[in-house]
This record gives sequence, structure tokens and C-alpha cells, in this order.
Amino acid sequence: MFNDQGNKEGILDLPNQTAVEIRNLDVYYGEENAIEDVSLDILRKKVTALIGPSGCGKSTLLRSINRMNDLIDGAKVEGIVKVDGNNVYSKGLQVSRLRQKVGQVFQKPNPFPKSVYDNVAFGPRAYKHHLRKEKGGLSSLTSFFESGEKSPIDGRHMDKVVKDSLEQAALLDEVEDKLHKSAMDLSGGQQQRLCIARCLATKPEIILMDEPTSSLDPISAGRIEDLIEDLSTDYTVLIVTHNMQQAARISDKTALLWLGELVEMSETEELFENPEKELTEKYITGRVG
Amino acid sequence: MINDQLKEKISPRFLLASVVFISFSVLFTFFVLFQTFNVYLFLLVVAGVVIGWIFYEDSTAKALLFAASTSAGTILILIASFLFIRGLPAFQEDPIFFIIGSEWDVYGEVYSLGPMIWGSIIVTLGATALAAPLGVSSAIFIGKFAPKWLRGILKPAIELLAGIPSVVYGFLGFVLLNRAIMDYFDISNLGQYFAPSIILGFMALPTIASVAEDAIDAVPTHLEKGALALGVTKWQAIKEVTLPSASSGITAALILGIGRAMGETMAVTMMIGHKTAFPSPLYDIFEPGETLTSLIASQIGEASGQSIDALMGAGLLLFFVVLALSVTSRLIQSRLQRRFRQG
Amino acid sequence: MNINKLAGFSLGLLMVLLLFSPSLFAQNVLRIDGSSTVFPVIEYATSYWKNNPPITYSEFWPAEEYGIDTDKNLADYWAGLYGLDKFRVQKNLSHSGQGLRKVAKGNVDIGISSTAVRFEYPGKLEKELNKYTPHIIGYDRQAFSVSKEVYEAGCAVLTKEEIVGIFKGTITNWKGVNSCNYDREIQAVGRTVGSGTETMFRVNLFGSAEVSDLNGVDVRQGQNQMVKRTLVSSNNAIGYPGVEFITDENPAVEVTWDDGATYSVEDEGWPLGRPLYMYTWQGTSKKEAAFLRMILSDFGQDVFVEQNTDYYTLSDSEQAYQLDNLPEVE
Amino acid sequence: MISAREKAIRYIMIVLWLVLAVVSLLISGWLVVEPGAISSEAISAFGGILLAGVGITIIVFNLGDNYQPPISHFLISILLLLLGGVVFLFFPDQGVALPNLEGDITAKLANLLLFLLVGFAGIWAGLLFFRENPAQNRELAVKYFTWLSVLIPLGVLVFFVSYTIIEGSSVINWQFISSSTNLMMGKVGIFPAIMGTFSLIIGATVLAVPLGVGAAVFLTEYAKRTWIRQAVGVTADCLWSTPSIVFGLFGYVFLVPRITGHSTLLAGQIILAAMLLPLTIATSTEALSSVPDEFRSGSLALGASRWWTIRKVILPSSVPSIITGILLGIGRIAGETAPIMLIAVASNTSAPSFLTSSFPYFQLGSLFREVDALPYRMYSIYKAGVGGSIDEAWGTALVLIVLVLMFYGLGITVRSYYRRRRGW
Repeated sequence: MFNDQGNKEGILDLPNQTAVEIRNLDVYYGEENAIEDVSLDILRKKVTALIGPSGCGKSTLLRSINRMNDLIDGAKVEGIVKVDGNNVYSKGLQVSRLRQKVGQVFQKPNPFPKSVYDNVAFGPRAYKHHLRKEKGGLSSLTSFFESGEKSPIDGRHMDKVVKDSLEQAALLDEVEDKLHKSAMDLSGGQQQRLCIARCLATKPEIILMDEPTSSLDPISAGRIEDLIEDLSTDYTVLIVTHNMQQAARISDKTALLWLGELVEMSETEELFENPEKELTEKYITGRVG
Repeated sequence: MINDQLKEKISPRFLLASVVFISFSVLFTFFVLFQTFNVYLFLLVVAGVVIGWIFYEDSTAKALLFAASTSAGTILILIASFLFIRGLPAFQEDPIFFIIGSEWDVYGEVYSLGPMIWGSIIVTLGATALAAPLGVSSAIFIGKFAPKWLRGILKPAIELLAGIPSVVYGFLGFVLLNRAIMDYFDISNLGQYFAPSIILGFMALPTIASVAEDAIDAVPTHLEKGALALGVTKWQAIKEVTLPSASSGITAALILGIGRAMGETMAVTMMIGHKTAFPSPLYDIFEPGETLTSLIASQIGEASGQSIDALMGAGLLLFFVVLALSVTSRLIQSRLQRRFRQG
Repeated sequence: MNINKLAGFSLGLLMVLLLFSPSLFAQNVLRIDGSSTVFPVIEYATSYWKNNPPITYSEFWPAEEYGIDTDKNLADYWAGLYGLDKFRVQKNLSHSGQGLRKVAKGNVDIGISSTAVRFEYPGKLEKELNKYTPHIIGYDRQAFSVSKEVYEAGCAVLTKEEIVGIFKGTITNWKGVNSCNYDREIQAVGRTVGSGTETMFRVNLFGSAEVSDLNGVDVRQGQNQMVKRTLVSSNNAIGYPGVEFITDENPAVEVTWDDGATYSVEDEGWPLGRPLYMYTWQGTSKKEAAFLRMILSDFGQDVFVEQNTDYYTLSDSEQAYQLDNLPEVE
Repeated sequence: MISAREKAIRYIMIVLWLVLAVVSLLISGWLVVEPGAISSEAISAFGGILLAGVGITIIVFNLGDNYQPPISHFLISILLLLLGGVVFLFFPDQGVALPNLEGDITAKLANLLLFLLVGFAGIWAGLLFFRENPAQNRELAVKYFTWLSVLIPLGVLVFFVSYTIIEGSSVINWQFISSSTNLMMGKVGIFPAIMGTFSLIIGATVLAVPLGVGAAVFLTEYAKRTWIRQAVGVTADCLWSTPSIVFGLFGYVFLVPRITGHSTLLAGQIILAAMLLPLTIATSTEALSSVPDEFRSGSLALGASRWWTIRKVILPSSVPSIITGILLGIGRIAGETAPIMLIAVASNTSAPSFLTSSFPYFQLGSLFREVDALPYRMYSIYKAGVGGSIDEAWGTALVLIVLVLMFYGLGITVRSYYRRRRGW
């Protein structure tokens, strides 16, 4: 349903294989240069891992794709980030559309203090509301009556969206009987999968994951890793991790960042087995970092 | 093609500015002029907001929220300017006499605030002498010594002390305290400075205690833990580390408490003797007297013409003194916060 | 449509309805404001007015007893005398000065005052003062009242000179009063300067309100009740509350006046009497007259002035004069 | 180190001393209520025991195994005991430490100072002793001293409230609360005052809460520059500390002439709203900034706009704290007298009513009339004896205190309930 609408708007569907195109990206926090002249391509429906030591700018790079850097005081971005061929930093681009297409999963699970159902339905509802506001006029007047938590437009469609998303996030079985209980009562791993489901509900093209397993126990982390592999058939996934084994396990391509600069990016196996650069080898063998 | 769709239709900054402008003009006309057509102006603004809400919900919401955030400032400016306009005439003729002269004679139309200012000072000092040591040491107990469960009881209980209406304090004070003090100290009048300053002390205490407790709480515990790790007792750690770090916050609490005591009205009005003359000797706290607040409260009903001007002058003075106190306190507090954020 | 929207919508509807609300400003009110001394009379009168007892409740509305031939309820009858329906009476307690100021501004219909307007505004021109239309509804007497301990110590008769001395500060101990055998400093209780009572007190005792050397006054209280409470709570106080506020706890003393005679407050010739005024502005409207006529009638004088409060009624001739001053009944 | 036996003795002394202090507080409280209930000799004797108790406690505290007190400290404690003894033995007829120096004000002042001096000297001497002691003793002393200083205001609170309850409960009955005063029938009731207070509160809340919460939302969610926050914080602080009588004066010269010229409910609501506003801003700002940033970024990353985030995530999760702040603020303004005295109230008016029996079934006329209010009613009984005797003033005070405590209790309950329940 959303896909249809999204397609009509013409945001999606570009023929080439590159989902995100980053060219000459510089990010500054005040005086500090956090990302220095990074250029890379992220391929459609592949899992790309970003590795590197703490503070090397992995998360910053991630945030500059869905413009979450805008929220940080003093952050300044230079260069080009193209999602589906559109520069996300072009003037007049509506950020909420961008973020709806580029979902993000955070380091710490952050479900809202609402029910499981409302958590998952949050994105679609917001999207619908914004869409109507954009159209303006009478339709936005009617949306006045429809934007509530239990609006009639939700109906069966919303139930389906919620269930599909939970299913995709491999959570439905566990929460089916407590859809309307508070999401804060779930376990940490469940919460993180709920966040993934919440993100899937907006039908994103690209999912950004910022160390999604670092605050979880090994078993929960393993389930999330499985889930990421499943997702890569439908979505483009960019995952930041400090865990090299994890990167080796789940990613198709891996990039190493070092002090804000891109050291090397290639197929995962290649990067881990015969890295081109000396620094990469030192890093993956644990001699630096 | 895509960008066309994504463009915002109107500059939110423009919308913001216009809504703020309109609401200010409405506020101004509504209150300063108050004429019938303002109702229509008001309706116009309401209509504007409704339309804005339908088409540009985010920008409209932001503009309305901004307008709301100016409300406190607007009210403060209104109060200050109106007190200034109405209170200034009292100061114009002979400001020095008005402030330090000793006569308040309504029939002779001679007005000076000297005795009342002195009375306010005496009562406030008395209240502070009671509230400051008790307040600060309660703050130390609640912040540092009390176990968690007790703290959960004591904090609201101290808050409750601030919640008892001042008219009830005044009534209790008048019934219980005035006569008792008259008897104990064997003095010849019922409404001396002493009784209200005791009651005011208890009224200012919660302010001092809670702000001082916040200041003590704001000191990072690692400072104290560092001291404890060196083998000193808890009290030594508090005395050597916590209290010096919190000292400016505690000062702020005291200033705030002084402001509270100075501005308190009903309890003083009900307990004091309303004699508009200096006590003799000046430090005699057992003479009947008058403070700035009780002067206004007890005489505004009778006042007309020139005496209203004089009372407005008293209000102006009171307002700016308390304002200065609270700004000072705020400055001290924010300096404290900055220090801990940096350190 | 969810409950929030419903609430918002009905609130909007409510606001629209409010704009067309017919009873936004109820005009049919008689407003009275002013002196706490006169207030008790007004309070009883409005209470009766508001209750509007029917003729069958002869305990409260004894029309027959006063030779009134009617079958209407109390308020209906008095309002009906001027062809009006019963209206609401809104009374507020403040001070004489405020009542007089408000009646001149038109904020209230009747300003009640315990002092004559010419004493309140000594500087004003006769022409201005004449716009105030006075109605005297009864008399109060300012008693000199002392704390119980003082009275019991024998201080029951004071001379005028002693009283002047006490309030001027030349006598500071009860020992200085002739009839007293009480060693205690005097606490002289005054009233707030500018109040009607204070003005009348000064006029009665010194001949003019502008006396600047009343240094003996220790405490000034705003209203009669506070004066009374100070007298009761102290053991050394003297004050001048209205006669309404004399109790066993704060008994009144007798006073030897200029003529050498000793008066008690009950006596006919008590020197500190004062009329209770109700001022209307530039003549008297029908609405005002209806209410005033009720108070000035035999019924009103008996019930509101004599029985329920301790004030003194008008003499017959004064009553007739005051009634004549009101507009004719229809 | 000290032996267990010594430790036990110390605890006993502490308990003894505390009991003495509490008993003395109770007695002085009793004396305030009923002067002359206890003979002054008894008081002197008791005072002597009290001071001796302090002295003995101090000495016992210092009998540590390895403790050799300097001679000066012994001298001070003996001096203290002597001073106490002199005061109580030689001036037995004037109660605690207050010799009657006949009328002279300076002497009375000196008396008071002497009284304070004895007290402070005792405390000081005690602390001086402790300084030479094992540090634990000092800590214990400080702990009990500060504990006592919390108990004093709490004692005052309990005493005031219970005194009001005792005095007021004899007046309170259903008729007193549910009807208005009717002098003709000889009935007294405070129903109009209760309704008036409620109308004032409700009006003030309706006006202040949207403004206050809106301002807080703007400050925490939109205002990027800290100077805006600082500026609004300072103005709110100033508004909060503005004396209530100044609010009254302002209303008197500004609002009253602009509304009807006489006191009106509306003017009172507006002024009380101005007093409630800074409290609402402060507590709401605190509540909103305690919402974790993860909620904000989580919502924004899903493509929700700022406003949608505020409406659907931030406000719902901070509502309990905001409500708590508002309730506490209402408790504060419900008892205010000075601001409404000049602009909103009249004694013994009828209750405001907004409903009518005919279309459109409500009316706003009451907004433009005077109301009665509980605190003002108390004040007018005290001041002019209007509306009843002193007993009724106690009854009114009781209702007022119960009302205020109700708001406080509600606020505190909501706070502790949600603090336990919320998941972050």
C-alpha cells in the first residue's frame, strides 16, 4: 500500500545497482573534522558493514545518510550524498520523506512508551499524516478526524502492516498475544527486534544499523544477525559494528574507516583475507585499534 | 521533479514572524486599548491560526509555541512598566525624602517610606536568622544523611510547609504567637516585628531548604567519593568537599529565601501593628511597625489620589528589590551549573 | 472520530455559542460597596432581600405588623413600590473611601460610608460634594473600649483629657489614668489612617481630621473586628470600635466629657455618635430608592438597625425627612 | 576505639537528650497555646535539667579510651552548666532565661540575645568538644543536629495542621460546606467560597497551562540557542518571585479598569494564571527535558516531523510529570489572598454559576462578577467579622488546608506512581 503510493510519487525505483552514493563527504563538528573526504557506493540489497575503531566516524557517516546529523548542534556537512540518485542535502528536500525511505536502528533499543502495536504503527501513521498535510486543503481538514491513535483508516490495513512487519522482524510469534501491552515490558533483544519492525513498517529502501547488537546478550545478538541476513534479500542494509567477526559473518561488503578517512572498501572475504592496505591488515589482526 | 514536490510551500520563518507580530498586536490592543473592535481582531487571529493549522501544521505549531514562550516575559514587562508608570510620580517630587523620610501621614498628605523599608528589613532579617540555619541544615540532612525512604517522605513534607496558605499562617500566628510573645517578653503591644518574622522564617524555610538541597545534590558524587576513598568520615567529606562546592548554590538559596520573606504579604499584614513610624531605638524589634507589603495590603483599600501614588511607589520599590534579589540568585545558580558542566 | 477530536470540536461549538450568549452581562444588579461599619446593616438587609420571604412567613416578613397591606413577597413588594421586578443586590465590603470613590466613578450604585463626604474630602469644592446624595439610615456610636484586664483593674471611667493624652502619647501607663490602679503600659489601638472611623474619631475628639501628633497610637488596625480582636487578645489596650463590636471581653468605659457630665455609651448624649451614610450619585434612581426605602421604613429600622445589629435607629422626624428625600413611590 | 559498653552509654545519652529536647518542644508548644498552664518554677527546673543534660552528654561523648580533653574544653562545659544554673536559679519567675528587666526595651533585647547566646554557646562548645574526638562522634553529632533541624519545621507543620483540625472540626458539618450563609435564617456556610475558589483555580489553570506547557515545549524542543532558554528561565524566575501583593496591585491598576471597573472573577483568574505560569514553565521544562533523547531520534528517524514527534511521543511520555507540577502549582495559588483581595473577591456573595435552565444552558455572567474565595473569606472574618465568628474562620481554614493538601497529595502521588512505573 505504501509502496504503491511511494512509487507513484516517484521517489523509488532507479535502475542502477547503487543505493547510496557518497562523494567527497566532509563532516565537521564545530572545528573538528569528523569525516574527511569519504567517497563510497553502497549497493542495492546487499549488507555493507562499516568497521573501525571508536571515534573513527562510522556513526557520523551513517547519520549523514538520513540527515540525522541535522539534529546535532554545530554539525556541518559538505559533499554529496545521493540516495536513489537524489542529493539528500539539496535545498527543499523534505527530510521526513528521506527518513521514511532510509530507516535507522539504534545502538540502544529505543521503543516508545506505547503498546507494541502503536510502536510499529507509528511510522505509517506519521507518514499518512504528513502526506495529507502536504496535499493541504480539504483533505487535510478530513485528516483532522483521522490522525488519532485509533483512526478508522488504520483498520485492517494497519493491522496487516503491523503484523507483516513483526513477522519480518521475527517477533510476531513472541508478541502476538501482547500486541497492546507496553513495549517497555519486552526483553532487550525483543525490544531491538521491535525497533527493526518499527523501521520496516515504513517500507524503507535502506536500513541503517548503528551497532544494533552491542547492548545485547550473545543469544539475542545472534538472532538479530540472522534477521539481518534475512532482510538483505529485500533491503539495502548498512551496518556499523566494532565487532569484526560480526562484519565477516553477515556482510557482503566491508569498509574500514580510520580517523574519519576511508581506508579500504571491498568484498568482505577479500578484505579479511587479503587486504590491500597495510593498515587494514594491522587492524583486522588486532595490531592497531 | 521530486524536489518540486518536496519543497515547502511557504517560508516558516515568515509565518512565524507574522503570527508573533499578530499576537503581540492583539495583546497590546486588547489590554492597552480594550475596544470592541479588538474582539474582531482576535477572531481574525483565531481564523488565521486555524487556517495555518490546516495547511502548515508544523510551522503554525512552532509559531504558537514561540508565542507561548514569550508570555512570561510579556507579563513581566507589563507588570514592570505599569508599576513604573504609576509608581514614578511618588518618586518625582523628592525621591530621597520619599525613601528615607520618617513620616507617613495620610491626612497631612506627607508620604515617605522610611519606616516601612526599615520594617521590611527588620522582619526579613529576623526571618532569615531563623530560616537560614534551619533550612541549610535540613538540606544537608535530606541531601546527605537521610536514607532514601526517609528522603522520599521529608522532601514532600517540606514542600507541604510551603503549601499552607499564608492567610492560614497569619491567622495561626496571630492567635497563637502574638499574645504569647507579648506575655513572655512583657511588652505592651500586640503587633511587634518579632512575631511575624518568626512566622515568615517558617514560610521562607522550604524555599531555602529545597534550593539548597538541589545545590548539594548537584555536586557530583565522585568528588565526595574521592574524599571518602582517602579515609575521611562522611561529614568530613561533606564539610571539605560538598559544602564548599555547593556554597554558591546555598547562597542563591538564601537570597531566594530573603526575597520570599520580603515579598510575603498576608501573614505580616495579619500579625503586625501597622504603625507607620520608626521604632525607637531603631533596633527595637518589639515595637509595633509596618512593612512595605503590609502597608500596601492594609492601605490600598482606603487610598485615593496622592496616597495611591505613594502606595504604587512602595509597590515599585518592592518589585524591583525582589527582582534584583531573584536575578542575583539566578546568576549565582547558573554560574554554579556552568562550573560543574565544565568540571 | 476519537474522543480527543470530539472534545475539541464540542469546545469550539461551546465557544461559538458563548459569543451569542444572551446573559453575558447581567445588568439588573444593585451594587453596594464601602464601609465595614455600615456593612452589617446592609448584610442583613440583602440577606432578607435575597431570601425574599413570602407574606406567609410573618416571622421574617411581618407586613401586617407594620401596617403594610400587601400579599407580595418581601423584595417583590419593595421593588414593586417603584414598579420594578425584584433585582439582585451585590454588596462588597471595603472601606468608606473606596465606597465613595466607586460611587462617583459609577462602579457601584450606592457607596456606604461611616463618615460624611465633606470630612473625607476636605479639599473638594461644594459643587463637587453636592453630587453625592446622602441618605442617613441610622446611627453608630464609637465606644471607648478597653481590654478586660484593664476594666477589671478599675479603669471604668476616663476623662476626655485622659483619652486625648493617651492617644497623643502624653499618658503611656495606666497608672497615669485617675480611676486606674493598674501598672501596665498602655497599648492604644487606632484605625487605619484615612478610614471613615478614624476621620470621625479625630473630628469628634479634636474637631478636625488633620491632627498630626497622635504619637501615642501603638497599633493601627484596618477594621472594627481587628480592633476588637486586639483588645481581646491584649491585657493593656484601649481602642474605639463601633458599639456593635463591644463584648464582655472588651467592655466599654464611661467618659467624662467637656461639660463635666459622665456618659456611658448607652446614654442619649454620648458625644461620639456618627451617622451611617448611604451615598448615591447625583440623585437617587428607582432601583436605589426601592432598597433604601426598605431600610428606612419602620420595618427596616426595627429589623435591620435595631434587632440584628446594635446600632441606633433614626428619630421619627429624621426618618420622615429621609423618606421624603427619596423619589415618590408609584 | 571505644568499647561496646561506652557505645551503649552514648546511645542512651543521645536518646535521653533527644527525649528532653522533644519534651521541651512540646512544653513550649503547650505554653504557646495556654500561657500559664505550667508554673514558671517547673519550667526553670526543666530548663536546668535540659542544659545539664546537654552538658553531661557532651562530657560522656568525650570519655573515649584514648581521649584526653584539653582543659579549656572542660572549662567551657562547666561554664555552660554554671551559666544555665545561674539563669535558672536567679530568675525563676520569668520562664526560660528571661529575667524581667522592667520595661526597658534594650534590656529585653539583651534578654533575647542572652537566651540565644546560651543556646549557641552550648552548641558551639559541644562542637568544639567533638573536634578533638574520633571523627565518628562528630559525624553522629552533625547527623542528629541536622535531623533535629528538619524535625523543627516538620513539628511546626504538624502542630499547625493539627491545631487547625482540632479547632476547625467542631464547626465543619455538611450544612457548613454545602450551603451559603443566610443571615435571615441564622445559618452560616461556605459553599460560595468553595465554588469561588474552584472557579478561580480552574480559570487560572485553563489560561496558564497551555501557555506554560507551550513555552516549555518551545524551549526544550525548538530553541537551539541557549540564550533563549536563559532569558525565559530568568523571566519565569522573576515572575515566580514577584511578591503576591505586587500582582494584586498590578491587577488593580491594570486589569480591573479594563474589564468592568469593579472586582471580577475573570480578573482574579488572569492574575492567578500569571502566578501559575512560571511554575508551570519550570516544572514542564524539567519534565520535558527528562524525556530521553532516544525517543526523539527514534521518532525522527522514522520520518516523523518535529511536531508529530512532540505530539505523539514526547508530550504523552511526560504528561504525568507535567500534571504533577501543575497540581503542586495549583496547591500554591489556591491559598493566595493578596492578589485576589483587590481585584476578584467580595465577601458573602453567592456562588458563581455557569449553567442556566434555558437555552443555551450556560452563561458567562459570573465571570464578570465578584466571587467569594476561601482564603479571602478567612481574611474577612479575621478583619471585619463578616460571615461568622472566629470558629467559622477555623472551619474555613480547615477546608482550605484540606483543599491545598489534597492538591499536593494528588501531585505527589501521581509523581511517585509514575516514577515507579515509567520504563526509562
